[in-house]
Amino acid sequence: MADVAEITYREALNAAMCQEMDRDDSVFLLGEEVAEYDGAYKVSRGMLARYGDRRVVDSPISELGFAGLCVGAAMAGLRPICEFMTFNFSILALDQVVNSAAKMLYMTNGQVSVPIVFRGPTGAALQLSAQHSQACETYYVHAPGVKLATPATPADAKGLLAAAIRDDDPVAVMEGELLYNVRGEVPDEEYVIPLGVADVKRTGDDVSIVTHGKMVHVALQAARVLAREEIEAEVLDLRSLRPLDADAILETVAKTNRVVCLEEGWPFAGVGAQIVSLIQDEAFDDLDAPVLRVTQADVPMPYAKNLEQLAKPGVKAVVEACRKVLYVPNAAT
Amino acid sequence: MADVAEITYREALNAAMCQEMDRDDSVFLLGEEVAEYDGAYKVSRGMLARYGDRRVVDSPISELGFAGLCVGAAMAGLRPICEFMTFNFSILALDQVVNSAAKMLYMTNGQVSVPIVFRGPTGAALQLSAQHSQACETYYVHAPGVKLATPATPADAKGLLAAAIRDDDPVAVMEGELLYNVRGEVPDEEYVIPLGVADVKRTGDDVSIVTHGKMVHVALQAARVLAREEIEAEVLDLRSLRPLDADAILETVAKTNRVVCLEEGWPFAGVGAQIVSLIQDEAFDDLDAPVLRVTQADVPMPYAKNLEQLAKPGVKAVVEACRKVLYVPNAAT
Amino acid sequence: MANGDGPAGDGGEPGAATRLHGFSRDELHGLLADMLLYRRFEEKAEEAYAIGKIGGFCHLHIGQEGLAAGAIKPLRADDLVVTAYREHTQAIAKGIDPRAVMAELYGRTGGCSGGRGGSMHLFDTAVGFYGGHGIVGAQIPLGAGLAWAIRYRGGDQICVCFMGDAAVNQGAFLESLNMSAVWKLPVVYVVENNGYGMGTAFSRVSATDVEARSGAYGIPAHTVDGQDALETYRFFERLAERVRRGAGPQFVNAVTYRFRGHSMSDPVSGTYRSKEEVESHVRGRDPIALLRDRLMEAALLTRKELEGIDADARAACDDAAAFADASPLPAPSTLYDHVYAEINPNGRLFLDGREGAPAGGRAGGGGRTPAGGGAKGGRRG
Amino acid sequence: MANGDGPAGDGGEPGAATRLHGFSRDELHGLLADMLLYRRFEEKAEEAYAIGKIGGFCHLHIGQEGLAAGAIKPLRADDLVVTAYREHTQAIAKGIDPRAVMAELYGRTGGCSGGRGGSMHLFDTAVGFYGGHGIVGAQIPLGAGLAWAIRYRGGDQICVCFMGDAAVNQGAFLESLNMSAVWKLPVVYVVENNGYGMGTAFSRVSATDVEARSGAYGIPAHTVDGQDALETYRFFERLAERVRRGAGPQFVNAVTYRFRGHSMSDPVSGTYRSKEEVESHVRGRDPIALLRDRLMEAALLTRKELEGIDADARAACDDAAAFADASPLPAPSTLYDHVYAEINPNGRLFLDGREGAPAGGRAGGGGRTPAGGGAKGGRRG
Ligand SMILES: Cc1ncc(C[n+]2csc(CCOP(=O)(O)OP(=O)(O)O)c2C)c(N)n1
Ligand SMILES: Cc1ncc(C[n+]2csc(CCOP(=O)(O)OP(=O)(O)O)c2C)c(N)n1
Ligand SMILES: [Mg+2]
Ligand SMILES: [Mg+2]
Repeated sequence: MADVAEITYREALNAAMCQEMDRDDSVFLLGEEVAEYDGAYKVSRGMLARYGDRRVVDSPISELGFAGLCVGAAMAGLRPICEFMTFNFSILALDQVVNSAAKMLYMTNGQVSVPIVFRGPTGAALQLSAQHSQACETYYVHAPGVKLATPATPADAKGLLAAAIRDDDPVAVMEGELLYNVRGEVPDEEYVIPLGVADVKRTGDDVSIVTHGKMVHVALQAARVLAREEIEAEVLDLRSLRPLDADAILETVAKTNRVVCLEEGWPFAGVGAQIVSLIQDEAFDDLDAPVLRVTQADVPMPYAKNLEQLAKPGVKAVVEACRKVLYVPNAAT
Repeated sequence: MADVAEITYREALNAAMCQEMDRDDSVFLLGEEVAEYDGAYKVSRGMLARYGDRRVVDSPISELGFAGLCVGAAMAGLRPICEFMTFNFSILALDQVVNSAAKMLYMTNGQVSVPIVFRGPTGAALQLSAQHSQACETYYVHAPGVKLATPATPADAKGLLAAAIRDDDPVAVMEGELLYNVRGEVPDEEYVIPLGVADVKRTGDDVSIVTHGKMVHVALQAARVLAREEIEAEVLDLRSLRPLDADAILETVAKTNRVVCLEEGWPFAGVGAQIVSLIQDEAFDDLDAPVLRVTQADVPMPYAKNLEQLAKPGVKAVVEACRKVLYVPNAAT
Repeated sequence: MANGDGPAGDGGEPGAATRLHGFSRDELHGLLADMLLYRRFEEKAEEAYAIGKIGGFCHLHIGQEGLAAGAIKPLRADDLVVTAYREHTQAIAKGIDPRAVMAELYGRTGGCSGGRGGSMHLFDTAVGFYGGHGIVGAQIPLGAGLAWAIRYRGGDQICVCFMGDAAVNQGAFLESLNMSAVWKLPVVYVVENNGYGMGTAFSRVSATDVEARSGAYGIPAHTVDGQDALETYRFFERLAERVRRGAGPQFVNAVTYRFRGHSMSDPVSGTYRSKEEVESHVRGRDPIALLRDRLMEAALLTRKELEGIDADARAACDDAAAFADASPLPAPSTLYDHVYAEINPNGRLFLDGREGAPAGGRAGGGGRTPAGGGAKGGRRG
Repeated sequence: MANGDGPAGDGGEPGAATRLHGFSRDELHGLLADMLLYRRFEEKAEEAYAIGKIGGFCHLHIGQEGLAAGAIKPLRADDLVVTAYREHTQAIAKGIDPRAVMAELYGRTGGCSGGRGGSMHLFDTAVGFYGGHGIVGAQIPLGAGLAWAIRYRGGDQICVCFMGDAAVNQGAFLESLNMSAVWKLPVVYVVENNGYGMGTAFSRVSATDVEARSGAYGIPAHTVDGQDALETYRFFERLAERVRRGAGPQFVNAVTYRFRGHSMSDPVSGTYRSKEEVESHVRGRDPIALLRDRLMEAALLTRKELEGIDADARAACDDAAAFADASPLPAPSTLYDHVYAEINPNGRLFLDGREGAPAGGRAGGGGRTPAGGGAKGGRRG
């Protein structure tokens, strides 16, 4: 059996980058504070010392420019890992993601691939307010040509990031500031998890919670609450949103016939909207109740602690949604 | 009765801007080529001559900068009309749309409103290839705080753009290069159509086509084809996507029980996904068949004429989708 | 010293010996009092952060107060200021009550942004303070836009737009400076050049010095010692008048130093700057100590007066903290307020379908019951 | 004159009288032939556009050919070029077969981008031509990235990154030039300064001249007369060598003029530039006529030779058009090809659920039946 160690999500990401940088000189890491400062969230700790400043590079605060530079380097065959300090700031760089990276292979008829990884935390941490708390998945899945992985656990972080680095297409890897300290067992050895394969993080027969990223943990907590009421929830972690493991979604729908879609971001044109669209299109008759979605409140993230709490999708909301699709009455509020 | 004249969609937009500039000095137009050149698509024809270079202003090619400048001016109480030559280029400016315009009122606790209009064509024209053919609705509806109107006819163009200019929130008005020459009757007088009110562009009992913008015309053509088979399609033009006239959607679903969602853009986290999500959530039992979506093929827009044709959502696809939700067999292909 | 005081030195005091740099004794005491207030405010915020009263990011201005006082106090009350996220003291300098600033850091309704903005998003349009922006560089075009609005209306105010040194590497800088120059906007761009963007020394990621950047757009560049509050004040006083009279955009490289870490989680010194470097600035380049010493040397300030001023500053900050602590949290029912100007128009504005979300005009209803963490509302029928 | 010829003048011809600017007679004829080919090619494209063989936007380079020849021909075959959307002649100059360029404009499989890119997106990595980009300014960071890759691998190639004058007002310009200077990348930024961005004169939206822009990043600025192909050639020859040897990034303001409208739908002259202005350039500053006249004056070209060269150019363009016309349209079954490198991985890549869309590995199947304009696939069961 493979050796495993309990490490943090942060360390797992670091391990994935080192694993890939060890085997392939064309991989390098570039972003704000990634080198001398060891990363704003210390994800790249020790990498400057290990790989030198040719391969671990501090960039100026020029998101559009350094993302574009990395795309250009990828066009020439390198494999940049472009770190956004958070994906909030990557909105400045979205043109290079959508118009250059995503469309390049197609408009060059397959000549120019862009094997780049965009990575960093997405979504809310704690009280960072409107401009620093946005979940950015929608901007990255909408355009065909980009892939998107959203690891929830340390093992997935290592395996999916490694896969993303090896992938010949642009892949965004969205992490979570609140995940970096999560601990879990991770194989020591070379470890790669293929994109496009969802993972049942908890099995259950009564209701399916389809989710990804940070929200997997909220779903698991909700499942534990529900278990006390003898409701067994299945938690399906999509792990990657493009490619999307549609079969796994359809399987869990066929199994439980009741679905709650949970995501960190806003509802309008969110990831959950697409999942609902997929399910109603391909498993309409399997549903015993309409799919319910749990999302961030449709408001910019407020700073005040209580409002932020209210705005975020939480365990209580997921539990209630699960009861609702099961037609189990919720206590009056 | 009000006087009407048959004018083009382009002229109607022009009329709306002039109508509002005449009544409110705080309204000005700024963008690339809007002044001396009369607009890249001649939408602002004659406006420089009429209002002078204080109010009709050519900007450098600096999308992020001039959008931000307009947002700043709006924060100070002016009402800028910020023209993007096309919304493709506005991806460069998205940070100012999402992080400044959309979130400003909220994070200032209602102190600073941003009464700005972002306008220009969205989506594909003819053979403009991947970087010039993107439908950008998803990027503008996802974040709460922005509104989005998508006029399909000259009358709607005048009324909705006027409403957008008067609105105290940021409003994107997405037009279509292929719509500019469309002719239709438009009231001469002051004319404003409230945002958030959908319009039944054709009534029918058998199937509902829910759509917006340029695709309204595709839907109407499809409805004419279907009428020959005695299938009467209702065409619901959403006209604005935020606010969204959910009641109108639910009414047409209740009436026909069969829905096709048609949009110009890509499927993943597209507008149609949200509509499906809304319908399955609130009118699940009204549906006699799953909602079908017709979208652009999930590929960057190819240049070659035949591939572009294939990638665009067309009349044939809509007709087939309508037949399908009615369980009327399509001829074998 | 209140906003809009105009140039100092018209007080009719006895003789030259009682003045410094043309400032009267009262003015000098006022300026020192302002800066001590900023310092004590930040120290109070630091304390409050440590005990969890303040959350999120909190970027202190300690060490850079000479700029808050020197660049903002000479402005008129109706001039506009816009800046980045390290803006507590700038907000106070422009006239926001320290209570309202502290309450904002606490996330309370008494905050100048109602508790919704937090440390990075302080606003008070009544005093011309337009935030508080968290995306590095985003305030630069906003500042150009505020100046645009002034010019559009034919006003004679000016806009002062602050940024950190690292922000000059954002593309928005180029675009905004170019437009400002083309349209001769009444805007002063001020770089608070503390030498670092987080843990990155400016010179490591920048090809040239800060002052080299504005020439590309023909905008005059000035360098000022931001630790010298008196010089800085006089400099901005003159510059503001010139811009007010139509001199067009200006660019100021204000040299300063940050005495604390980038934000609360960042150590004061570390891999990116040595303890010695920081200490030498704290010892020799503290704008408050420099002013204090100068006044004392010139016999314009007694130790007793200093203690009195400092005691007032501390008291004001204690008061601000007490106010903040007593100020209520925003009501849960306000969650959806101010996303849009009008909350129940036609159609649905909010697509989460929570029971608490306003439902839109035609839908009728949409009560304001708190969302309670939000599952989608039930189905009809 | 083929790519990679290196400096001219080693041909061993008899005496000085047979050379111009150090170029041999053959080399001069070669250069003239290149430029005439570009001109005839663009004229052919114009014709083809008029009869609907070419669609979409089509931006002609007529008038600016001195730059395609002068800036690209001195490069090595393994040097890299990246540019904007007015790039037909640059693509040919770098070595793409005119047939493949024309077929691309026609949207055919024989095109250098398989007909998927069109006029604005010409690519051929085999000759180091990296597009063809439609978002103004987007190629600037891409160029920095190509140069980054060269440096990363320790190669001695250089990257030439073209842009229009209007592109210097994009923020990407600042960001890219700054990074290039910080990291000393082997890149030459060339502004094809034709004085206009569409209908807007550069000076109306720009605070300073083009050559003032790179100093902010310490990048040396050079101005060259792009209508003088020989001077331009020699200039780039020297500059390329310097960059190859480690001189770091360079910035070239190449003064030129566009003889046609911005794109096919734009009149040659109009509100933004007068007929007289255009005519004076066409008459006095045509890079091809200037070279031709110079050669004739120096008795290095006879009228007969000229006719021969021109006839060859026309023949090549006729051939290119014939090739393009005969080249097939892309097969409908290829619609989903090249969106991703691997088209049937785990999971679904494509979410339109069309019958024609590949379905993903685990789903099994997903035949390539053409989509036929796309309704969603039927439900299961
Ligand atoms: C666009 C963007 N990128 C990155 C960040 C993260 N960040 C916040 S402050 C900062 C450093 C800014 O330094 P500087 O502009 O010099 O201001 P200072 O903090 O020194 O006042 C960074 C990188 C951000 N907020 N926005
Ligand atoms: C970001 C962006 N904004 C606007 C446009 C529309 N546009 C295409 S070309 C052009 C003018 C560019 O002028 P210049 O850079 O001088 O190049 P030239 O056309 O003169 O070669 C404009 C505004 C675009 N393609 N991309
Ligand atoms: Mg700094
Ligand atoms: Mg030009």
